[in-house]
Amino acid sequence: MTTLDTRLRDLRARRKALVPYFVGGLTSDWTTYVAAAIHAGADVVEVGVPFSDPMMDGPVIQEGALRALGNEATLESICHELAVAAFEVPIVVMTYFNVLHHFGLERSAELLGASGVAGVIVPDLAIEEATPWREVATAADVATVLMVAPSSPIERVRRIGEQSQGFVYAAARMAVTGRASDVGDAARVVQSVRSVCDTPTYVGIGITTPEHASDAGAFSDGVIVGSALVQRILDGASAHDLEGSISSFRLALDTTAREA
Amino acid sequence: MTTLDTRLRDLRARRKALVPYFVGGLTSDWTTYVAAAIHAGADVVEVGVPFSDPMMDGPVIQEGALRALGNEATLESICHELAVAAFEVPIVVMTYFNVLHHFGLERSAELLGASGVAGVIVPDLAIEEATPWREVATAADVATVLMVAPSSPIERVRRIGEQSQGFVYAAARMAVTGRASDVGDAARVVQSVRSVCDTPTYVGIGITTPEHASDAGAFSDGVIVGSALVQRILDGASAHDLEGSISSFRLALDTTAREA
Amino acid sequence: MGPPDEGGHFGSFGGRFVPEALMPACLELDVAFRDAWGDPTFVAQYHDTLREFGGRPTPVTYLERLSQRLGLKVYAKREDLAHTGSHKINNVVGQALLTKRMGKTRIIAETGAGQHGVATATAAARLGLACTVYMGEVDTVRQALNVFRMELLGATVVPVTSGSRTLKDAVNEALREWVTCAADTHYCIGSVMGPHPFPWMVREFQSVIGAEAASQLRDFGVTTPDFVVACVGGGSNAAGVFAGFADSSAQLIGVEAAGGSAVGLGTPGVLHGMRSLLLQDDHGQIEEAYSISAGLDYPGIGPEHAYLADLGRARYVAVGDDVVIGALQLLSELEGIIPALETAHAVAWLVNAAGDEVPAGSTVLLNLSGRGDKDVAQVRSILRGES
Amino acid sequence: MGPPDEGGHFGSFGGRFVPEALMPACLELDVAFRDAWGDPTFVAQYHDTLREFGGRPTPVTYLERLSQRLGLKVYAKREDLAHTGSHKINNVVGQALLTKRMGKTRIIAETGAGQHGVATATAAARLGLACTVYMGEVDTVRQALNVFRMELLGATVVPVTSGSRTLKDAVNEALREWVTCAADTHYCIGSVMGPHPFPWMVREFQSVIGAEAASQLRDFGVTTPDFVVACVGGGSNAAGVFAGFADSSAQLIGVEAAGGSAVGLGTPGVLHGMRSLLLQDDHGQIEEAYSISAGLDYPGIGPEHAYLADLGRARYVAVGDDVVIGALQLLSELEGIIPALETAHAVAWLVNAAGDEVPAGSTVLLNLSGRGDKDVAQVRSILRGES
Ligand SMILES: Cc1ncc(COP(=O)(O)O)c(C=O)c1O
Ligand SMILES: Cc1ncc(COP(=O)(O)O)c(C=O)c1O
Repeated sequence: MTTLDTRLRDLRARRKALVPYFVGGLTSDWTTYVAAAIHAGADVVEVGVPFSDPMMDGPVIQEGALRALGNEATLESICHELAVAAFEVPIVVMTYFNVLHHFGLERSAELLGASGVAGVIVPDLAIEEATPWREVATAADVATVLMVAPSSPIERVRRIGEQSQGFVYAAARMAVTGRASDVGDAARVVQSVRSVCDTPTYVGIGITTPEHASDAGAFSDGVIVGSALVQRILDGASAHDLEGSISSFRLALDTTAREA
Repeated sequence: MTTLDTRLRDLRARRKALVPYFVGGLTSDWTTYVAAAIHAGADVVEVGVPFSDPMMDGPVIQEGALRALGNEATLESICHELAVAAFEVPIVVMTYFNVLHHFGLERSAELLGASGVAGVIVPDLAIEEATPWREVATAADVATVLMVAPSSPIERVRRIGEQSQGFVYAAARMAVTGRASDVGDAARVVQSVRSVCDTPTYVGIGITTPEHASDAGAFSDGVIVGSALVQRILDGASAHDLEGSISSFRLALDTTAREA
Repeated sequence: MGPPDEGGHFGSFGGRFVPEALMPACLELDVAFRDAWGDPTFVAQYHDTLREFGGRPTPVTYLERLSQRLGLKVYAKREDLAHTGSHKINNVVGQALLTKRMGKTRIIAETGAGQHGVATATAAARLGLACTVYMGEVDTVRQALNVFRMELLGATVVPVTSGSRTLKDAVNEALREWVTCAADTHYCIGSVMGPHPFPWMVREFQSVIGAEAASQLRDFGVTTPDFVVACVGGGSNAAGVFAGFADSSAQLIGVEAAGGSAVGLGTPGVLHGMRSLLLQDDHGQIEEAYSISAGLDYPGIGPEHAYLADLGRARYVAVGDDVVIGALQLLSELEGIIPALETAHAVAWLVNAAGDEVPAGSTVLLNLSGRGDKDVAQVRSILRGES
Repeated sequence: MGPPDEGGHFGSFGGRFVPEALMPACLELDVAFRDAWGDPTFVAQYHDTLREFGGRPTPVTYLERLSQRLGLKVYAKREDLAHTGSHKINNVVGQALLTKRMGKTRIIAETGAGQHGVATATAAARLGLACTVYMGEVDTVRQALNVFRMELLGATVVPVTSGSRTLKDAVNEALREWVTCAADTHYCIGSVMGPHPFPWMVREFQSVIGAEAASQLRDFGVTTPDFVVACVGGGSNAAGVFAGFADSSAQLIGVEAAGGSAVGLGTPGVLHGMRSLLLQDDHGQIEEAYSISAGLDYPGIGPEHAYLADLGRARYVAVGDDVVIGALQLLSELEGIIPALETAHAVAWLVNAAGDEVPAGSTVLLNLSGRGDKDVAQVRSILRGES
């Protein structure tokens, strides 16, 4: 059990988790967006460490990563800023495997752990290849969050459920990150995760509006909101502007929970 | 024996033959060039009937043919003008076989004969294919002049010599019509013709200057001068200008004959 | 399809209408070709070169989706897969080997769009012969990339500025040049045309198409196709494929471009050393052909075709530019083969005739004479309305 | 060259680094390929299609004049004669047949210069599959004619505007698209790269090159060549030809472009679903490759090559843009074969190594991966100093 496992089980007892996603290094003041999100009620924050070839991301987050790379954001610089900020909610880093592989698995795990990062999501690291990383990450108390897809057959869901730490990332649809018009197959995916394990299960991929959050909140333990927020930042929204948006997601989730 | 045979044997007894070549229809007053040539001492005049694809002609006579075609010169129009002009020296028409073929062999022969044309040169009609034409032409008293080339082996020279009417056209070189710097292989070609027959033998292809004429006149019965004259007409020379040139060819030939 | 008579006549067509200066070269070639073609060593060398270098045998492909669409059984002989992209290589390999056998060291050729020029330059490079290609000036501009290809292959390309500056003038110029150099130079003509023995010799070198196809069709269980269809410019690919089926009951169809239809619109005449059917005006002046496909832009047709048309042994039809692009698209989409524009004429005729002149269920051998890569830029501009 | 382990590893390279959403598709493909490749009916269908449609076997040509020039015995495996002009057809025919066997109706692919895209569109047309090709926006402009070719073949070409808008981004985009449609769509990757089973499967489909070449060389009396030389982009033509000689004493040489030399300049990393050698910066960001030839413009290399390099079983060398054009000209002039710019890299290395690393008298098999028609316009501008 990593620290993230404990914290998110505690959280589940209290409320639906709201997990906004930000691209680390997208702007020079990107951590102020994280702070604002937390202020507006985020329970966990997902921070993307940019990679040149983000194959699980749609145009919005691709653009964010490109800008962050232009600002010379790196694993080290982002970890450093996270360490300095020392946010009170758990931070989960999202990045592609090559970034960790290149820096060195053990060295990455230690850096993340030492920077106070609670977990990672590595979308191109399927369970078959994950073991070496999980071992060093667990040793550094960094949870490895795994994803279940609508295409995952039940045996795979079981193995993913067994291995995922902190939470299970339930992909709402067969798609890369981006904005969408509904919550897709999320209910079915969450249900299959629930049938094999007891880990908190958050819905992501295409959660765009507070309505989506309240829909997904009805059958899951939380939602991850990425492109919808990143798009606003790309369009020039300030941390203060974002705070408003995130509050409405918070409100929607909390209302759902009360109604359930 | 055609009339041309008789006339050219007579001529041989008197002097070396000078045969200027003109493109029929090249200008609207092209027959005045013929008249001027005769005035300057031409013994025979070769008149080209233009064909779109003159494969035995170099750039100068090609250009002449193109202009004549632009002026809508045809076999009929040229024959008509020749008939009207009724030149005193023998006229030999030079054209490609398709012109005769298209008009009809018998019809062509009759037209030529009726227009007072004494002979034809058809450069793309080799002995192998010449018989049908020769028959109808001979019937119309139109001589068929054949060509011997430097590449002709002696057996072919013999057959050509036997069949050629009026004169034998001895090609001075392996080339199409055009200007040249010497009389090439003419001596050898004429010698081989002489070795097989007694027909008058004129040298053509590349005879460009009075010197060439006098060189060739030394071992042959006459010369044909084409591109050198046509080029001058293309350049704008008048019939009067041409008369001067032709006189100098005449002079050169006569001087040679006296010296021999 | 037998040999012509001794003078190179197929019925009243063919023959040898060249200046005396070229007669010895034509006669020498006739003797040399007869001798070589009767010599198993030469024949083996020809077949080996085509196999090892030229990519023969080319396959016969059953065109399943086109067949379904047309209600026919269509087989394609894939000359598009031969080296340099068309059947042209068969002929030039034969002539280049013969050139060496005759002890000549140089080869000249005419070319229109450049296909035959590229093929000739290719064979010359392979065999170490010098090569000069005559090409109408207009075509050197339209087909600048093919000029460059020939140059890459070590050939010299001479722009022809006479006459209409296109293919027929390039033939004239090559013949004029040949007059000056026949002693050490062979004129490698590009189709079943010109003076004897060219039409016959080129047909013989191309007959490998028909011979292969006949035996390959038998592997598909087809003894005799009902139709054999080929496009006709000069007529070499058609002659080559017809040769395999001359003695069969197959209907032979030659598809000309409407603007270059020597059989449909031509009359007998003499050009480029042969008597054949030609497009000509009232005075026997040769007219220019016009076709969307440069390779069919020839105002004549090989003399043997004129003869086959006379006999009724083959039928010649014409197809307008307007339907050619559609046929090219159809074959591309249904079969994954982008044909040359020339070839697309044969496809277009078949598409139109299917279920009508070509009854439903007929078995058809289509000679896929060449690939369309050379034409893609042109087709694109046409479809975009740029030309 | 044996199969990888069950997880698709060649030593420490290979594997399957893809989103969970794609894992089921990769696993399904693995099962389907193993099953098909063990099924004589499928194998026969694959070989029949390549024979009947794709132009196989391609010949081996003895390059006599080049051999003389270099003091070697050089044989060329003529993939330039395969349908669509390169070895790419071998792979796409295999994958397209497998697509149908899996009951899928659509195929997607990435392409750089367009060769693999054209080949994929071709196989899709032939087999009646829908086809979408992802191509970097920059490349769609540079290679507009290939875009049009794909469209003629009925494919949809999607310009990729992400990242550097070139090949590696096209792969990313194809993978992203595949996430959304794997249920009915197969991703037909263009080289021995990507997640398992692609590198293995593509090598198997390309190994027809080496198998044919080994037997054809024996017809020339060559049991084992001293060297087998191939250019390497992703490495599929090299893998295919090497496969025929893995168990022999032949030295295997892969020639990379100097600006895309993943073995020479790369370090281990994970991209496009595989662990291999990659060009990357200090932070693990992938760098763009640069080469005169679009087909070698890939910052990685197939994982099996990384493994063969590790083992020392094959040697990888790099050749700069500067010598490539000269090599293309040399082969064109001496042998009448204009090679693709990719292929010209292998020629360039051989020309340079002859008499040195490749001792005089050595027997060499050169894999002539493709024809240069696609490159002629580019070579022309380079030689004219226009670019
Ligand atoms: C592909 C193709 N088909 C046909 C032709 C027409 O020539 P022929 O009628 O001699 O086969 C050409 C001529 O360039 C060609 O390139
Ligand atoms: C002719 C040719 N050779 C080689 C390559 C490189 O690919 P690979 O290394 O997979 O053979 C390409 C790729 O487009 C190609 O077109």
